[in-house]
This record gives sequence, structure tokens and C-alpha cells, in this order.
Amino acid sequence: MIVELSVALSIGAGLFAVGLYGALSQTNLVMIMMGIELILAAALVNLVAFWRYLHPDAMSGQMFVLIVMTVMAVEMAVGFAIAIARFRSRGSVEMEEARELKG
Amino acid sequence: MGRDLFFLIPELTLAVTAMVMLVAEMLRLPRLVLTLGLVGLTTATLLTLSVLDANTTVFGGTYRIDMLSGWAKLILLPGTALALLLARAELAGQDREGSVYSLLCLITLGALMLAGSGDMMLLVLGVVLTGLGSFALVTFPRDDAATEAGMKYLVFGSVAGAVMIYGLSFWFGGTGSTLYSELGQLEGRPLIAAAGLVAVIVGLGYKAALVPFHFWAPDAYDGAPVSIAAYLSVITKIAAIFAFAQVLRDLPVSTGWPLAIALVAAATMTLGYVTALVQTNVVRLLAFSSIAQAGYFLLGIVALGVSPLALPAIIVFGAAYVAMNLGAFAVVMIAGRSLDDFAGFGRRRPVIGLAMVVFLLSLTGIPPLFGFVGKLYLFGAAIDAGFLWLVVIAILNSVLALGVYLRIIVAMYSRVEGQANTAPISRPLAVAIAITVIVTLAMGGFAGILPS
Amino acid sequence: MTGSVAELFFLAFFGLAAIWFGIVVFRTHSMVRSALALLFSQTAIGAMFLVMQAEFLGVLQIMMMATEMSVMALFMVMFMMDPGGMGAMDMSHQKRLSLRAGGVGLLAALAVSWLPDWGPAAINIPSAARQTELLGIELLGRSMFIFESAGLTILTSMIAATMVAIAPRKSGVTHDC
Amino acid sequence: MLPLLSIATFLPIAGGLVLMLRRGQSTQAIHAVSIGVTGVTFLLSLAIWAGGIVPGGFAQVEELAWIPAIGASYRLGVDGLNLPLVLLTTVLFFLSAIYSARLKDRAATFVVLMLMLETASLGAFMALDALLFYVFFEVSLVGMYFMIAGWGHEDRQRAALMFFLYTLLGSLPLLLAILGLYLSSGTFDMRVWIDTPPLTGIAAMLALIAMLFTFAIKIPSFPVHTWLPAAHVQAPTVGSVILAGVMLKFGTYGLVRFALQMTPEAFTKAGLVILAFGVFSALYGAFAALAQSDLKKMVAYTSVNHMGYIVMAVAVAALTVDPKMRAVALDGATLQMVSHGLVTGALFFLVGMLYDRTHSREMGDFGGLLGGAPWLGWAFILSAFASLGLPGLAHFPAEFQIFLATLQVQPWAIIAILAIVVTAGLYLRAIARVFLGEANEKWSAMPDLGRREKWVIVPLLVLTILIGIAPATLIDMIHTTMASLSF
Amino acid sequence: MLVLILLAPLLAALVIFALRRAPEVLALFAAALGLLGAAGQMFAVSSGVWSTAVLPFLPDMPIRLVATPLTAILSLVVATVATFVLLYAVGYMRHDPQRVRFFGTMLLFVTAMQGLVLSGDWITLLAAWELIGFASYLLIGFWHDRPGVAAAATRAFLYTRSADLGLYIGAFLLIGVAGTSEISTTLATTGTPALIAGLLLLVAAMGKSAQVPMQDWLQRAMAGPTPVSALLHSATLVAAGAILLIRTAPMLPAGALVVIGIVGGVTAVITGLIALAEKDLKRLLAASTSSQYGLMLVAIGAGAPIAALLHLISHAAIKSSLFIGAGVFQHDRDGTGMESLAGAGRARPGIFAGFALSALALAGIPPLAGFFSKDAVIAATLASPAALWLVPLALAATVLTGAYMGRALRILWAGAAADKTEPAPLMAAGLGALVVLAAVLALSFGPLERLLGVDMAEGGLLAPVLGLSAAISGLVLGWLITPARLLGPIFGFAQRGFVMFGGMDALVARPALAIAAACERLERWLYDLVLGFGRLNLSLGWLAQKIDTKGIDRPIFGLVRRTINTGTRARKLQSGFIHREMALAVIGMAVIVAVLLAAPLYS
Repeated sequence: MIVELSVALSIGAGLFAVGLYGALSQTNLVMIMMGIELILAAALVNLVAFWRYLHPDAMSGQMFVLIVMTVMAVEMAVGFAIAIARFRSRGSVEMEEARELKG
Repeated sequence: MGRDLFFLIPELTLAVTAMVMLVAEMLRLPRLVLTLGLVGLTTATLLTLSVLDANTTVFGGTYRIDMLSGWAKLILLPGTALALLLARAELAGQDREGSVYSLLCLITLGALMLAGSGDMMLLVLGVVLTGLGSFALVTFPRDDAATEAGMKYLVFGSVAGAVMIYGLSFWFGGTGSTLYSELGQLEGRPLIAAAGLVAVIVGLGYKAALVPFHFWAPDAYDGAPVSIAAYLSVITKIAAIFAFAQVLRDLPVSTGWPLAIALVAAATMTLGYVTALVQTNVVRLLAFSSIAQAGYFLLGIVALGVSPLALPAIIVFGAAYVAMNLGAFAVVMIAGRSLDDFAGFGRRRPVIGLAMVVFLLSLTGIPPLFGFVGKLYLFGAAIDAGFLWLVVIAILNSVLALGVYLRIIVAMYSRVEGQANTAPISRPLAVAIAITVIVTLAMGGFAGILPS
Repeated sequence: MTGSVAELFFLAFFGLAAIWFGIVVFRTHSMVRSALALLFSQTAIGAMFLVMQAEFLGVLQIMMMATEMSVMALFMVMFMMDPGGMGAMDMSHQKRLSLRAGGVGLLAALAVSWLPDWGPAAINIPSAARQTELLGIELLGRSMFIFESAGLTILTSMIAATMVAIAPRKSGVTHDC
Repeated sequence: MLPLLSIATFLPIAGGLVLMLRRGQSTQAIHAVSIGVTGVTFLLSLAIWAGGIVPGGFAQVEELAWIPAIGASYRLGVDGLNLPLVLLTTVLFFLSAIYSARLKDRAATFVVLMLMLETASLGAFMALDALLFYVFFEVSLVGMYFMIAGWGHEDRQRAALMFFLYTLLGSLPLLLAILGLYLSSGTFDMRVWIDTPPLTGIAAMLALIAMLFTFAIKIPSFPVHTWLPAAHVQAPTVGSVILAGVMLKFGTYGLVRFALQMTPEAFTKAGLVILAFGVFSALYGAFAALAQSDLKKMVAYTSVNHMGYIVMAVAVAALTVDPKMRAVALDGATLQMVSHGLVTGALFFLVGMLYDRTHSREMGDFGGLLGGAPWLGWAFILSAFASLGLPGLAHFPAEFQIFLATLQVQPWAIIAILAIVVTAGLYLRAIARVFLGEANEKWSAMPDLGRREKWVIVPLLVLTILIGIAPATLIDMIHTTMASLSF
Repeated sequence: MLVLILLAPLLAALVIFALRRAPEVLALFAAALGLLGAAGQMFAVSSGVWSTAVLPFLPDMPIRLVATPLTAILSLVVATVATFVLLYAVGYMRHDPQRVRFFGTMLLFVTAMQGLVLSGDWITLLAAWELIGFASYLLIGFWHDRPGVAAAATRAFLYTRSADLGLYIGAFLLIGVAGTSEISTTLATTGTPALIAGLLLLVAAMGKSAQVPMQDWLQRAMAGPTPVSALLHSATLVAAGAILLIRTAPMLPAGALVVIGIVGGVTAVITGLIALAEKDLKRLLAASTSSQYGLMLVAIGAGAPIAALLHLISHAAIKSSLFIGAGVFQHDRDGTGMESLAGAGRARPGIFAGFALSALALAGIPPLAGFFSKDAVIAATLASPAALWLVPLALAATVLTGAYMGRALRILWAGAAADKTEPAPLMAAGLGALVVLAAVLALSFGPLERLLGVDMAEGGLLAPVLGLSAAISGLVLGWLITPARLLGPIFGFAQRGFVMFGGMDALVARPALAIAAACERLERWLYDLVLGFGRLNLSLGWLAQKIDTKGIDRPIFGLVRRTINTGTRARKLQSGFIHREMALAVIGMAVIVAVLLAAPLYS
């Protein structure tokens, strides 16, 4: 049992839980995306912790971190683009209002 | 390095094609973009033949050049070309039409990355790349429905992607590597294996629209242009299934993934068809039908590593599914989205009607159509792997499927007095339907050229 | 191993800070404050990376998140009916279910974190400079294809974002096919 | 040597394709093509017959790689079991083409469907590859669905749907069984499966149950026969003829070829149950037919009865240890398939002709038609007597052998012979009500059979009589194969 | 020869149907040819040349025709009777527009009968047996547009066919035991199979020969033209039953013989009573036919098939001439009711003389043929081990024969000869020839017995005396006393044909129809059941409402509704609220996790 690893992973777990809660509970697209950011941040914490305490020689861990950061960035970009399109069309990015399509 | 690049010729061709298309798009020459895309995709397809028999990996195992990825190219590249034709027929003259074409090519590139991925990072990038492109394509019309669909798709996709990444991080912790080929180390460490596996099921399950991660699909297809829905229901789905196969091939069976996948398969097939039964919007109906079809794919996944038929099954059904599903959506583009639009359609347009019958019967799995050959392989593989119960469920669902598809056929040939619609069908659409119908019809007889 | 104790302390400290700010993101009724909280949370994570001797990544995280969050704050102002949170409106729904889901997620993640035997701890960590060097080798060797793919992903997201975000021309000429 | 089998199989659909590609032809030209193509196919089948068969295997085998990856090939061949059915098929389709020569409603599509059905039927009978068999089997289903749905009577959609669902639901278990056989043998070659049955024990029993389910629906046997009357009543005449004359034989053919030959052990174990089903079906079909007042429905139910005899015969063949009796039973079963095709085909044609004239099939609506339409009447009487098993007509030699073998092997099952009295009763009642008695004024102006209709009916009656008095030519061929069956 | 006998009438029939003209000439020519063939064969056989013809049919079971003394005699009888009946029919049918069909069918009938008598194997016998039934169906139903005719024909065929099951099963049994379908070989069967087969064959014979309780159809079969009745009752359809038993007699064990004898005896008496009570001449003759065949069965039962054969031969001549005579009277009076025939005999004394001669022959007055054959029967019963049963029955039947023939003669003679009728030379010729046969056939009995190699036991004087006295007393009673007084309380019962428990209709037909109705109900139920599944798959959105509005409330639709509800409910999952859907996905994820964590339990 590596204490540091456990602590780091627990923090990752906490961030994941908060992010999940946010993604599920928020009504606003932008707020949901914040939740997603938190989940991804949790993944980052995990990856760095695993690299640091278990596999410092495996640089693919750091690589993975870079990739995940990229993912965070591009998701934000496209997310905001879609938010703009939605806002232009409906004047709001509330998810509650988006239920024309169902069934 | 040079050797590696040789094996990547199709991907590189496609990437270069996409760049050139972007340039042409900047010049606001949509027709040129389309032509370039078609030429590039055709070239890439032909170039694939040179590396089809290879069974190797490149870049330290991160990307696999094997039967699965080879056939993925042979299936997805022409499929994308057909989707380009459909999109041209639907979106010609619209603003930023060329962006759609180049995005389609880029997403296909992502799909190829998924289908050949040998590394978790590539898996993540593939999911994100195909996802982002798809969100944008769905939102392309930028009206209420499209933006709503895009928004939902975005939320669902991003959350699923994020969960997948979080789960995959544990696999890295467990193996110290991001390569699938190291997953064997997880033998006897069920928790770690399960964490990553659930993550993969979530991420790829959402991509392939498996129950319970399918909710976005009907809404997204409904809000999107029909041609985009056709593309999404086919290309990214198959890529996800292939990626599934790549991951699970290396995961020890003792983690219990076959049963989990089998349960997902059963739920997917059943829920897909049961819900499709009560749809009145043909696009949504086809959306649920393609959810159910994804369940059939999983019959091949569960047999991975046990039955030699498993990989051929996934490939053959993939090829069949591309042809018949694209064809069905193409007909929807002509007939209209509502089931009422189909009333008497077979009498108004006998040839297209007949084509639709072929597609629907193939989707049901009636021989000698291509869909049947695919299902045959899948059933065989699953029985071989001891999943007889799953095959029985699949067969029962086939009867349900008949109910689903016959509703369209019955409507098509019901007696509704109406003027024969003589409006000409645009040429790209006609070509696309012709190709898909020929493939659906003929490949049953020439299934011999498919892999073993 | 005093170094280790200090590391543990800072790790926990920044970690708890990250979680705390994460919670704040969803507790405040102001969008701008949410964005700022997220920024702090991400910065705390960057600090954690520094604690874990992944200096390159830590710096990268802090820089990237700073820009990203400022963009986000901008969007908040654009898209929120009440960006300042003056009306104290609730921006959430199905809280109980979400809480439960978060709780279950937490338990599951904690279980996966604590229960397995993660194996022996690594002793030697490459120095910061060596890390960067190794990362470069990794990047240009084995992971080159991945790196290129990441580039393609960014390209795609750019095209996608521009295609969607830029308003369609008002010409409205559509050809029916 | 020409690949006669393949030519015969695909000539009809090729003709159909030609018709499809060259749209906008006159109805006459379309029917001329259809008659020509089916006629040539008939001649080809005669040539195949002349080619002969060999004992203990298949003759004139044609083979071509299809999906080598899974050991599926395009394989055709004939033996004493399928060659008679091939002949029956080509005859019935030829006559159907002649019969439908006056059809004007979407003639081209109808003819194409009919030709497609002929290809499917011939292919299903001659296929030596289980996958190929299944393909043709299902194609026939689709063709028949569209034929009923497109050209049937009032309630056709529902009947077509019922037919489709029933038989599709039925055919999927067969697919399972085929896959099971394939996975344990590595090939789809039916000859291999017959020579060395790949499954044993519980697996064989499961495969058998799956096959029985499929074939029982197709045959159709009680209690999964209810689609038959519904489908027949709604189907157009040609559809009924093909359905009853040819497609029901898929069930009995499959029962022998697949169930009996490929899982013989399990079949023997289940023999008594199958026999009981056969006996019950035969009796039930007869009694149910007796209760009908709709002529077409009545004929349809007698199919249940006649096919029940075949099920009995096959079960008896499995149960007996005496090779001689087994040959007798299987000879009878095969001959019964041919006889039933000819006789029931004729009856459906006649009912269709009657319906063309009167738009009624209700026995009570008629009376004394024999005076005004002697050709129609006498043809019906002759066919009816053939159907009730009168010696000198086609059913007698077959039923004689079936009952003979049944009594020797399982004496109790001879109770099914009661059905021949019941069928006699119901046919006589139908004849009396429709053709005998005082002439109904309503139909006094009804014309007798025309030239085209005679061309359809007379060959069938001649064949019925020929098989009745000289079955030797046909049955010797059947016997060649049946006597050399090894279990 | 064998072939000639069969082919002559068959080909002639086909030619008649094909040419559709000159049926009379062709028919007579063919009949004569057949007769010639039969005579030639008789000659050949009597000079010791037995022949066999084999035609391919089923594998190992060819068609076999044999010429043995027995079959040759029977063939000759059939040919002879047929020729004269056809001769008569030429006159009788002179004005009928359907002559072609009539003569063609008659010839087919003869062909089938020849096939039956000459058959050397069970398949041929069975085939011929059924074909006779078919031909008689066509002939009885000849005037199909007259009321009641169709029913009569149908009944005749159905009754005989029901009984045929006995022949079918019996034949299967014998073939199975002997391993061959050749009759001569199967006759070696002994023991229980023989007993069972014998009884089964008896059932078949009872049906064909109209024995109690299956006698009813024969009387109704009078609906056909008279020549048909003449042929049917004398040497063909009805005779087939007796011929079957005569031919298989060597095989029959004692147990079967007793049953046969008793069935025959009971029939002889009961149908005799029916005949006595009849109000219609042709129906009287029909009942008498049953009675006489009953006597033949008695003879067989008594172990003397040769006596049965002799009686069959003499009866063939007698009964055909009686029918022909009755047919002439029917022509004159347009009916065969006793009232309308009163005095018909006086109008045609010649015909009446012939009729009377035949009647006396039937009653058993010497030296006519009937006396000798009946004598042989009675002698056989006396010598039989079951004499106690058979003798009284035989004698009673003889008395009754006398009685009803006496009554018939009296009615024909008693009334007033109202009208003078045109001469009917052809009819008379046919009648004349047959009457002559009826009178002098006895002369041939001796040679026949020798030919068959059987020596009839000389029963002394007892048999002739008993027979003759019974016959004379019968005749006297019949002439003098009306049947109502003679029969007393059972008269009405006899008139209704001794129908018990509602007769065959109630005992067989109605249960059969009830089973059919039950099947139909089951069928409906099954149909609904399946239709339920069918609807389920056609379940367009409107279906649920449609079911409600139409108010169809059957349990089956519950299933349909459930599936549609499932679909509708599944559809509700697709709420359109992405957060709810994501929550569902999370729940699904949890389930998958649970399944995976349980992996050690099952893998």
C-alpha cells in the first residue's frame, strides 16, 4: 500500500464524483461542461499519480496526460461552438428546454 | 519508420485528401471538395489492397495493421464515399457545404484510428475525434432541432468520453503501459480490469449506441440531416465495434467480459426493436433499428478468441450493414421522414421502392441478401462460443425485426391514391442507391471474397 | 523520509483544495464564480502535479487552464440570463439522483483505488530535465502516430467549431434534391 | 456436359430479370416469356430425368466455391428423393404460367415473382449445401409473401403477414440447426452430413427439434398449421397452387433430407412422438376440412391431412428396423409428395377457375354446376376422387405404401386410415353440393372451361391417372435411392 | 385372354369418351369381345392351362392377374351378365341424351369388376374393389340433377368405403405376414393373423354386400338407371363382398367362419323382412339382394364356399333378369311404387313371364337354378358345425324369399292392365337371355364343381325337402297374406329398414360432423392465437386503440397489448431530457459493473 498513491487516487475519485454530480445535475450546457472538465481532471490526477508512484519509466503515462489535456481543450472548443449555435437559435443553452426530440 | 509509413499509406492518403479538401473549401468550391473527397477515398481504398494481407503493428504497437483494420478501411472508406454522395444530394448549395465533406473525411480518419487502435491513447483520440466531428455535423443545419440534437449528443458524448478516460487511467496504473497488448497483465486483478472495462463499454458503447448508452442516437439522427444520420449510424458505429474487438481481444476472458457484453447485446437488440415497433418517424425507427443492429454485432464480439468465425463475422456484417443501412437512409431522403410519407411509396416509385424492400429485408436478415450472410456468421460465431441462449434471443428479435421493417413495407404497398412522383432523383443519390442495392443483393452470392 | 511526509502533506492539501473548489463550482449561484472556482480547482491540480515532480505537466496544466477558464468566464457572461447570480436562481435539477450517482461513483472509484494491490512503489524518478527529454523521445518515437492524431483531432475540432459557430449566410438559397 | 441443374434453376429468374430490365412490354409478351421460360425449364427437368440417378448418393452433382471461408459451396445434385419433386415443380410452374396468362394487373411483377419462386423452389430441392438450401428456402418465403400481399383477395395483407411471420419464425430454428451441424463438421456439405451425421446425443436431439419445428410449420402439421388455410384463402390461385403444390413439399422434403438423414439417431428416438403428430395431423386435417363450407379452405385442410400421412411415413421409416419396410414407407412418402402436388394443384386451379366465374367459394352458393360446366365438374370430380385416394389415381399407390408400412411397424397408427373415409365424405359432400343436384339458376350462364384452362387442367389429370395406374417409372427411381439409404 | 377381358371394355370406354358417338355399338361389341375372352379363358382353364399376367406397379409389388378355375368362372359370369345387361340397356337408354357417359361408365364398371375377379394380388384386388365403388358412384349418380340422387350416390360410396377400411387393413396385415402381396401365397396364413384378417375382410364384405348393419345404402342406390341396378346387384358391386370371402375362404379359421355365417344369416332374415315390407318393387329387389348375399355368407360360414359360389352365379342371372323386368315395368308406369305397378304384368305378359320365372327361381322352385344353389346352401348348413344357428336362419330366409317374391308377383298380376305399350325388343332380348340362364344354369353346376375339384356332399333328401317346403310355403304366404298382417308388430319397424338408434347417420355421420365442428372451433382458437402474434408485429401505433374501439375482448389480445405497452414504455425512456437519460445510462453502468464483479462466480 503506497500512501501517496492512495491519497492521490482518492482525490481523483473525489474529483470524479463531483464532476459526475455536476454533469448530471446541471441544467446549463456550460455548467455541464465544467463537470466534464472535472472528470477529466480526475483522470489527469490518476494518470500522474500512477506515473509518479508506479511507473516513472513509462513515459506513455505523461503522454497520456498530454492527450487528455488536448481532449479537454478541444472539447471545450467544440462545446462552446455548439453552445453559440444553440444560443443563436434559441437564445438559451438550458438543457431543460431541449426536449423537442424524444420518444 | 519508413516501413511503418508504408503501412499507413491509406491513412496518409486520406489525411492528405482531407487537407486538400480544406484548401478547396477555403476557395469556396464545394464541387471540387466533393470530387477531391471521392477521388481520395477511392484511391485510399485501392491502396488498402496492398496492405490488406499484412498482419503487423506500427509505431511500437500503438497502431495495428491487421485483418480488422484492413477490412475496416475497405468498408469504411467506400462507405464514406457513399455518405459524401448522400450529403451532396441533401446539402448541395448550402453554406459551408465543403466543410461537411472534409469533416466527414476527417471523422472517417478517426474511425480508422479506432478500428486499428492498439493503444488506449489512440482509442481516446479516436472517440474524441469522431465525437467532435459528429457533434458539429449534427448541428450543421443550426436550426432548433439540429442544435438541440447537437447539444444532447455533445453532453452525452463528452460525459461518456470523460468517464472512459477516467476508467482507462486505471488500466495504465495496472499495466504501466497504454498498449492493449499489455492487458494480459490484468489476469487475476478483477477490480482494475473491471474499472477499465466498464469505461471502455461506456465510451465505445455510446459510440456504437449500445443500450443503455444509446439515448443520444434517435435524437441526434432525428435532428441531423438524413445523410449525416446515415453516416453516423454506420461509420462511427462500425469503428466503435471494431475498436471493441481490438480491445477485448487482448483482455483476459476471466474478467467476465463475454457475459457482460452478451447481456448488453441482448438488451440492445430487444430494446432497439421493441421501441422501433412504436415509432412513426422513419428516421427514428431506423435509429432504433440501428441500435438493435449494434446488438447483433456484439454476437461476434462475445465469440472473440473462442471462435475463428468471430472476426470474419464482425467484418462481414459490418460490410453488409454499411450497404443496407446507408441504402435505407438514402431512400428515406427521397420518401420523407414520416411513416405516412411512405404510404404508397412503392407504387409511386417502383424501382426505389424495390430497393427499399431489399434493404429492409436485408436488415431483417432474409437470405440471400448480404445482411443474412452477416447474421449467419454472427450466429455461427456465437453458437461456437457457447452463447446459444444469446442466439436464440437474437433469433426471436429477428421476428420482432420483421414486424418493424414490414411496417414500412406494408405502408409502401398500401393503396393510397396519389400522383406518381416524377420529380427526378438527383444523380449522386441514384448512384448511391444503385451501389448499395447491388452490394446488398450481390454480396450474398459473392461472399467468398470476404475474409476467413 | 521527511521529503515524503512533505510531499504527502502538499499532495493532500492541494488535492483537497481541488475538490473543494470543484464542489464550489456547483454550489455557487453565479456563473462567473463557478468559472473562477473551476480555475482554482484546476490550478490546484497543476500544483499537485508539481508536488508529484511532473513539472512540465504541472506548468502546462496551470497555463492551459488559466486561458481556458478566462474563455469560459467570457462565455458565461454571454450565455447566462443571470451571470452575476443576483437572482439566486437554481441551475440544477434531479439533485438527489445526481448526488446518489456521484456517491456511487465515489465509492466505486475509491474501491478501485484502494482495494487492488498496486504493486511496489517506484523509487527513482527521472529528473525534470530527463523527463522532458524522455517525453520528447516518446513523442517522436513510439507515440508519433498518436501525436499526429492529436494534431488531427485539434484540426477537426477547429473546423467543426468554426463550421458550427459561424452564422450561416442569410442568402437562404437551398436546392432541393 | 452442360450444367443442366444450374441452368434449370436459374433460367426462370434470368427470364424474370430480362422482363424487369425491359419494362413496358405488352402483357401478352410478358406472358409469352413466362410460358416460354417455364416450358423450357420443364424440358430441362426432363433432360435431368433422362440423365438418371445413382443408388446411394447424388447424381449429376454440380459444385462451385461460394464462401470457401466457412466451407459453403454452391452444390446441386439429384437423387430419387428430390428429382421427382423437381419434375413436379417444373410441371406446376409451367401450368401456372399458362393459367395466369390472362392476368393484367401488374403482370410483369407477378410473372417475375412467379419465376423467382420457381428458381427458389428448384434450388431448394436440388441444393446439396445446407446454406444454399436455406437461402432458397427463405427466398421462396419472400416471393410468396409478395404474391399473396399483392394479388390476394380481400384480407390479403394480414394473411400474407401471418404466412411470413409463421414461416420466418419457423425457419430460424432451422438456421440454428444448420449452424449446429456446421460447427460440428466444418462444412455445409449436406452429403457429408448425410454420410456421417455430425451430431450425437442431446445436441442431435436439439437440432432435430429445431428442424422439426421448422418443417412442421412448412408441412404444415398440427398445431402449427393455422397459417395455411388463412394464406390459401387469400392467396391468388397461382399462389395457392405453388404454395400447396410445391412449397409445402419443402417441409416434407426437409423432414426426410434433414431431420431423418442428418440426425437419424435422434429421429428414431423421437419417432413415436413424430408419428403421433403425423397421425393426429392426418385425422385433424380431415375433420377440420369436413367442417369447412369454403371450397378453397376445404382443399387447404385436406393438405394438412395428406401431408400428415407423409409425416407418418417418415416416422415409420425411422422406427422400423426392416430395410424393406423402410423403403416402402419412404417410397410412399415421396410418391405422396408428388401426388399431392399434382392433385391439390389441380383442385386449387379448379377452385380458382370457379371463383373467376362466380366470385364465390362458398359451397352453399352453388348447385348442379355439372350440367352447365361438364369439363369443370368432371375435372373436379376426378381430382377430388384422386385426392380421396381412389385407386387408379395418383394418391392410391402412395397411401397404400404408407399404410402398409405403418401397419407393419406401429399397428396402432393405422387409425389414421379413418381419415380416408372422412376425406371421402367431405369431397363427396362438396361434389354433391356444388356440382350435383338441381341446377342453380344463378349460374346458368356460367361458361365451361376455356381452351387455356383445359391446357392447364388436362395435363394434371393425365399425370394423376398415369401415376395412378403406372407409378412404376417414377417409383422405381425413388426406390433406387430409398432402398440404398443407410442409417 | 386375361388382357382381352380387361382391355376390351376399358378401351371401348375410352373410345366412347373420346369419340362421343355410337356408344351402344361399341359397348356391345366390347362386351361381346369380353365375353368371348372370358369363355376362351374358361375353356383354357378347364383344359388345365392356368395363366398369370404380371404388370409393374410398386417395387416388389406388381399387379398380378391370374386365371384359375375360380376366377375364370367368376369372370365368365361377370362377362355374361354384363353383356346381356348392356343389350338391355341399349333399349332402356335409347332416349337418354347422356348415353355416351352411361355406356362409358358401364364399361369401366365391368372392367373394374373383371379386375377384381381376376386379381392375383391384394393391390389389384383393392384397386378394383375401390374402382367398382367409384364406378357405381358415378352410375348411381347418373341422373345427378334429380333430387336425392346425389345423396344416394354419396351414401353408397361412403358406406362401402367405410367398410373398405377392413379390406385395407386386412390386406396390409396379410401382406405383412406373408411378405408378398400375392393372394395365393397369403392364403397360407394361419393363426391369429388369419382370424383378424378374416374378420377385417368380413367387414369389407359386409359393406360391399350390404350386410346388416350396413344394408341401408343398397336400397337407396335405386336412384340410378335400372341397368345399373341390374348389374350392380347381380354380378358386380354387391357380389364383390361375397367373392372376396369365397376367394379367401381357404384361409379363414373356424372362428371367423362362425361370425361370417351368423352375420349372413341375420342379414338374410332381416333384409328378407325388410323386402317383405317394402312398398317399392326395386327397393324390394334390393333388399332381397342383401338377403341372398346373406345366404351366400351363410354358406361360406358353413364351410362350403362352393355352395356360395353356385348361389352367387344363379343369383347373378336371376337378379339381373328380375331388375330388367322391373325396369321394363318402370318404363311403362314411370315409377316402381307397388301401387303404380299394380297390374303392370298383365300389360306385358311376355315380360311378366320372364319375371315370374326368375322370381320362382329365386324362391327356389325346381328345376330352376335357384333351387339347386339354395339346396346346396341348406345342405351346407346342415353339415356345418354351427348348424344349430345357421339352419333356422337359412330356412327362415328361404321362407321370406318365397314370401316377398310371391307378393311381388301378385301385385304385378293383380291390378288392371291399363294401357298397351310399345314393344321393347332389345330389352326383351336381354331379359330373355338372362331368364334362360336363370332357368338352365343348374346344368352347369356339375361341371363347375368338377372343374373346381370340389365334390359337394350329397345331403340326402333332407335339404331339398326342407328348402322346397320353405320356398313353397313362403310363396303361398306372400301371395295370399298382406305383409302387414304377416309381419304383425314388426311391420312398421321393417318398413323403416330396422333403423336402430337413428341408424348409421346418428351413429357415424353425426359424431363425425361433431368432431369436425370441434376441430373447427379449435382451429378458430388457434387462428386467433396466431393472429394475435401476427397483429403484434403489425402493431402500428393505432392498433391499441383499434382493439379497444372494436371491443374485441379476447385474452389473446392481452399479449398484444402487453408488447405494445412494452414498446410504448420503452419509448418513454427516451424522455428527451438528457439528464434523465444519462442517469439511466449510469444505472446501466452500475449493472454492468455488478455483472463484471460477479465474474468469479460464473467464469
